Amino acid sequence: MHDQTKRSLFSAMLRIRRVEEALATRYAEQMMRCPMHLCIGQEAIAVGVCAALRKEDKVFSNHRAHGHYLAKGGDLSAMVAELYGRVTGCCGGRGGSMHLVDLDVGFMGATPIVGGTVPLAVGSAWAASLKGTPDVTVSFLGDGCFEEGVVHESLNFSALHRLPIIFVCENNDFSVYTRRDERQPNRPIYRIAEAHGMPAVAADGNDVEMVSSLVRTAVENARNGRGPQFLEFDAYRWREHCGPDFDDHLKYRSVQEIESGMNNCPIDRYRKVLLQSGCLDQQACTGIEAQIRKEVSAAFEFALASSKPTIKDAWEKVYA
Amino acid sequence: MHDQTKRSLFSAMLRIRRVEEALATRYAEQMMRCPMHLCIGQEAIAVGVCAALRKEDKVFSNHRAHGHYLAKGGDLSAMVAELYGRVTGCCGGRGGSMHLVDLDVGFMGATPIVGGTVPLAVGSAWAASLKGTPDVTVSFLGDGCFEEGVVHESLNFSALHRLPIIFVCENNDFSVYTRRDERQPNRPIYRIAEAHGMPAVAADGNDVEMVSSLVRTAVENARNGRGPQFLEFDAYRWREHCGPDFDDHLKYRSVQEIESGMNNCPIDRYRKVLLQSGCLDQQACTGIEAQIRKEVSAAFEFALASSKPTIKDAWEKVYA
Amino acid sequence: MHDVAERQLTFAEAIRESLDQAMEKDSRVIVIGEGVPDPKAIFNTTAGLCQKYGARRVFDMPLSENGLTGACIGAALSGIRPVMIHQRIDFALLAMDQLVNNAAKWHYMFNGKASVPMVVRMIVGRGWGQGPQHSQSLQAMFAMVPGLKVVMPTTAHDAKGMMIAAIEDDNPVLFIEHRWLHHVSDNVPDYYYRVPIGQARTLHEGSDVTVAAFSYMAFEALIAAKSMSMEMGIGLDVIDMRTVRPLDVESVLTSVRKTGRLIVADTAFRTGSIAGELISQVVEQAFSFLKAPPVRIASPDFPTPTSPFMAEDYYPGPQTIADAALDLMGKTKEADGYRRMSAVLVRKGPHDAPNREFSGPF
Amino acid sequence: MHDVAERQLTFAEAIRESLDQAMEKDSRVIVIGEGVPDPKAIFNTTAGLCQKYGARRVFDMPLSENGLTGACIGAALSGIRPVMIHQRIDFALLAMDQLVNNAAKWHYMFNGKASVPMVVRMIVGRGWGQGPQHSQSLQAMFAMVPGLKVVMPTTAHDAKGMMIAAIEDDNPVLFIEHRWLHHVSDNVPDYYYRVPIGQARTLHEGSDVTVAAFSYMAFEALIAAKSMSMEMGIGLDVIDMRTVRPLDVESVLTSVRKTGRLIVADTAFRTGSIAGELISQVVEQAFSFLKAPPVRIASPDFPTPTSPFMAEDYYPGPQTIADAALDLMGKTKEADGYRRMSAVLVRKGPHDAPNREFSGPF
Ligand SMILES: Cc1ncc(C[n+]2csc(CCOP(=O)(O)OP(=O)(O)O)c2C)c(N)n1
Ligand SMILES: Cc1ncc(C[n+]2csc(CCOP(=O)(O)OP(=O)(O)O)c2C)c(N)n1
Ligand SMILES: [Mg+2]
Ligand SMILES: [Mg+2]
Repeated sequence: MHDQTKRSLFSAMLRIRRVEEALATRYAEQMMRCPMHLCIGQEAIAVGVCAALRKEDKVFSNHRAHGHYLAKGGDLSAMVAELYGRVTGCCGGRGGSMHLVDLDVGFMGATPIVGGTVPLAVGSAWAASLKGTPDVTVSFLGDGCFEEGVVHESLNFSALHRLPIIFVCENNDFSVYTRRDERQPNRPIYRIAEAHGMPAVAADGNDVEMVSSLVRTAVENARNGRGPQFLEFDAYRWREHCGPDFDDHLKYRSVQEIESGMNNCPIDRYRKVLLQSGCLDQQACTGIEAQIRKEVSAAFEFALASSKPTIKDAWEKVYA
Repeated sequence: MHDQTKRSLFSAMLRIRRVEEALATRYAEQMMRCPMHLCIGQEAIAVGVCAALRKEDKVFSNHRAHGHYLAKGGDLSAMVAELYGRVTGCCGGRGGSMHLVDLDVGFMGATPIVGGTVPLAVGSAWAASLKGTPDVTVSFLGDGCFEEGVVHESLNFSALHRLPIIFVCENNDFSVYTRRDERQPNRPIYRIAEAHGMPAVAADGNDVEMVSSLVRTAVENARNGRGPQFLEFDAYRWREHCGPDFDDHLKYRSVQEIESGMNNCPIDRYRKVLLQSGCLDQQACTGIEAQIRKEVSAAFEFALASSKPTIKDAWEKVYA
Repeated sequence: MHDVAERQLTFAEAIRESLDQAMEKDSRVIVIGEGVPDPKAIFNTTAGLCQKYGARRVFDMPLSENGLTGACIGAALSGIRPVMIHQRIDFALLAMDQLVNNAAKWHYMFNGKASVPMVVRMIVGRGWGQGPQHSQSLQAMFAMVPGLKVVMPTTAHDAKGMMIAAIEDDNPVLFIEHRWLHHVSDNVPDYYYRVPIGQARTLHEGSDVTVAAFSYMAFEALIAAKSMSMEMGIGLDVIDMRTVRPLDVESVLTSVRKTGRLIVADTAFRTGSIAGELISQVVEQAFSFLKAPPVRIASPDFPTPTSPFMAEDYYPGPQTIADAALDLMGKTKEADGYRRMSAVLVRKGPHDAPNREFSGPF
Repeated sequence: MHDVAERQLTFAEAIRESLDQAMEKDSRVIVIGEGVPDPKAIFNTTAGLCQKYGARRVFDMPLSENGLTGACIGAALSGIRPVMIHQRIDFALLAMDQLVNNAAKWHYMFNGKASVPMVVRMIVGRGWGQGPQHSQSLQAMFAMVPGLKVVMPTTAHDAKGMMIAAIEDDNPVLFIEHRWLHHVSDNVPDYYYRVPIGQARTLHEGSDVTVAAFSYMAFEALIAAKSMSMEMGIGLDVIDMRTVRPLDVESVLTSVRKTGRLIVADTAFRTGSIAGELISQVVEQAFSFLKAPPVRIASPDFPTPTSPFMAEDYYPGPQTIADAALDLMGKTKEADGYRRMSAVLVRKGPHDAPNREFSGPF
């Protein structure tokens, strides 16, 4: 991997982190009046996956969408404006954090019904195959999705027609406050995909290079007619399920667990690697931080300066 | 296995066959005015499974229910009367062929939405586990069910809570006129169950003794707290998907295929085995046939002599 | 009555032709559903399509109603125009999530950036013991969802034209077909034409009572109207609603302003039916024109029993409509011509198979 | 107003207590839902139950809405009495098949041999950007299904009593809770009591206009009624419908025969709402008593937008109801006391969070 590629993997992760930290901080002002699910701690997956994609490739996401959206190249200002409910938001304010879209970069949409976009991603891959375009589609899905029947239906159909889709499972072991072992029997998730007839791999989702290289292979397979590919990545959600805060006080997971999750920070880990290998130095780091800081405050300024929609706007576009 | 047991396996299969043949013959009179899915050719599964159950054990079934109902001990006259839409029918005429029930023998119900009763069977097993009764529940499901999400949800939940349920898949390779390879990728069905975390076996569904002994083991496991068990049995549907006739003329399957399916007749096979081993002789066979013939005509007489419900009856029992 | 064309097709044939012509015209159109390419070809409405357009555009489908609805939505978002088919509308209950949460809302949620041009054909079963799970008329359940369009054509002519309009529409359109209309024929032009979604159509003119009817009930209302007019000189204004969402209330209002009397006839369970919605809208807007309270004709509020002996009096028919019209006019069964009319209306064939006495054209 | 009891509980606390007492009384009752035993305990309505009754009776649940609904039906058929919970009613769309095809029909299909005694709690979201997929009011979709019962209590008193009645009922009862009622308190007796399903209740008496309202809209109607009475001397007869199926039309008819004017206020999208059904039934039965066409108050026919700036005028409130009542009486905004009333009705807090000004008791 080129040094430049490594640096962009790193800064893409850092950018997502900083954006979300800024969102978390400013959420308390109560001007972003919508539910928000942060992906802090899980950035390596979003970034590793999207780095292996072309702009024309498609991505479908879920309630925890910020990272996917940004990694795929989604417009930061339009995202922040969306959280502030402004007309310049990527959905004109109609969606909020749980509904992001940027068709220009192949980010097809995110919605919060668990598993809800998975069959849509399959449909997108199906369309590519019908139209004969070379695009692949990525479906980001949480560990919770494997309890939803529609996800199995999606796996079955994509395997049946050997569609160019890559399922990326972000396994953070939780659905809200419920651990996986209270929702699923003791068996690996990727085996489900395997049983549906597609190649499946499980790996550490905190290692951005590993994520990216696995996805690169999967994309190549999918793009070359070898059908759907499945990747399961471990991850750890640092903050509360929904909202900006940490949630140690709820005690549904131990402080040790949270600490060990945070100690496995994909960004710190990668920074260390890059510093050690000389691919990055302290100054470059500072430069990246500064650049991100500038971009983030510009996005907030843009959002706050944007005009507010009214109920009149809300009457529009019920039908195409 | 005792000779007596073998003989009853044989006559149970033959009884189902003769009942359905009689239904098929008389269906043309247009007095049984409801859709009807015959299981002719698939009798060994119904009989082998139910022979391994106690009366208190529960069974849930689907649109192709006659065999399951009769094998579990369901009242033949009430079934025939149900097909004739009479008040003495097991549903008082409200259901017809696709809705059978006989609670006295643990036949909990059959309905025609594909996969629809599978989670109910799981709920029945769950209830047994909550109440601490030793009953197991059997869910009969076709190969088509593995495309329905709800079935995966059911497998997941039963494995999670290690419920006393046995899933029996009758794989006849068809959903209506569509072969399995047009609906599912090329992978074995039982592997799906395995991936959901339960022991799973596939076997020949035309060998009634094999079916019964596999189910016996599965029942023992389920009854003893070892969680859900999965069995997949090959089968061949001889007649049309819905209706009394053969359907060679539709040409969705070759005459050779149909012939080889019918050559594998579970009843003929078993008769031969039992005759050879001396467990059965020609005279006993004739006796069994005669006995069944008597029972069948009595059932039709009962049905036809039963009174007809009216719209007044239909207004009743919307609510408990 | 409409375009002059001597050619007669059944409703089922008209559907087939509309799919054929739409696929011919627009290579983005695909057809998918359980049994689409099988020997029975969805009551023959998809016959020959797979042979003509190939297995890449005409699909069978796994038994995955929700997942495949989602896949069709995803394909529609990506430039494909899927026509999805459920042999029984009851199966579509499995797909409510995708239809309501995604198909209906995607265009709106994403501020019009994308749209979901898909058609879902759903067939309402009836007769021969279809029973509780295979004969529900669920139109109101879909019609209450903003973002969906729901059509229920009655004539073969409209079936073709509305199917084409539905396929060309950039929104999700649920196309509900009553099974008992499939064999009824009508003049159907052989060219490619549209019948607009959202417009009702008068099937029979009269100035005494307005009968706004949906799908098969419009067929029954027409039979009632003809006999009433012939035998009793009573004029029913029969409006075939054709679309369930958006409702063409305007056409009903116009008629009610003329007749002052309204019957709404629906194929669904009475309570919560779209008939109630229509009555409510008419009353809200034309209260002062009504000479009597509107009347709703629908199926009783219990599941459809299988037994033919129970199903016999389950469905309202032309006689029910005629009796309600008489009532509204304050006339009794002693009225002149009533017996003659009833003698005409009496069903001759079995009650649980489609009426072959009148099989078109409209 | 009802049982004398000085104790005040919020709606959420009342639900919790009802579950607690029902579980105590009947060991067949179990509670299951996503998050039931988690630290947030379904907005605290299940807090402590798992500790008290154990993990065999108080369950978390996989994200399998349809499958688990089926499992609950199966358990209910086998002598268990499950209470299933969806944190958003929108998720129940995934379970339509099991609810409509099985739960609603099992007792009927099998001739009364078995029944499905289960309760499904479904919470309607509102405010703070819940948005299009998390704030639908889907009661009409369920209420149109014969075999289901659907309740929507408004007061904490009724929440407890109707939950107990629902759990004791041998039929599937859908128990719909508006999130914005959870914090509202009322006199709630500490003993085990039932409030019958299918009976409306008058929250405020008046003889000028009948307001039949559902759930949170009954709360809004009560606020309107108090101010109208106080400031304008106009009397609204506010009927809290409490049950959506079966509808207590009789109570509305009685009131309409007195007032001659009807407003129906619903929390749902306007078209296809249960408000239309109720208006239609009232008109069919009390046409001659009506002095003016009935009026429907509901949400507009588009998905709920997330942005607070768009959501601000999305929901009708007390002012909408008051204005409609004035209209019906032929009065204008110039009428005496109108300004004073409007000043009282104006929202002080943010529009997208529950109104804390009036938080009970009723
Ligand atoms: C169908 C449905 N059921 C329940 C919910 C509530 N819910 C929102 S996010 C979430 C957790 C999903 O877990 P997972 O898929 O693992 O994603 P994660 O939040 O861990 O990223 C749940 C249960 C929902 N949005 N949709
Ligand atoms: C949800 C649903 N989709 C479709 C149908 C139509 N249908 C009835 S039986 C059947 C075939 C099911 O195949 P399988 O489960 O293999 O059972 P088999 O008929 O082979 O015994 C289908 C598709 C249905 N009843 N329910
Ligand atoms: Mg998770
Ligand atoms: Mg099969």
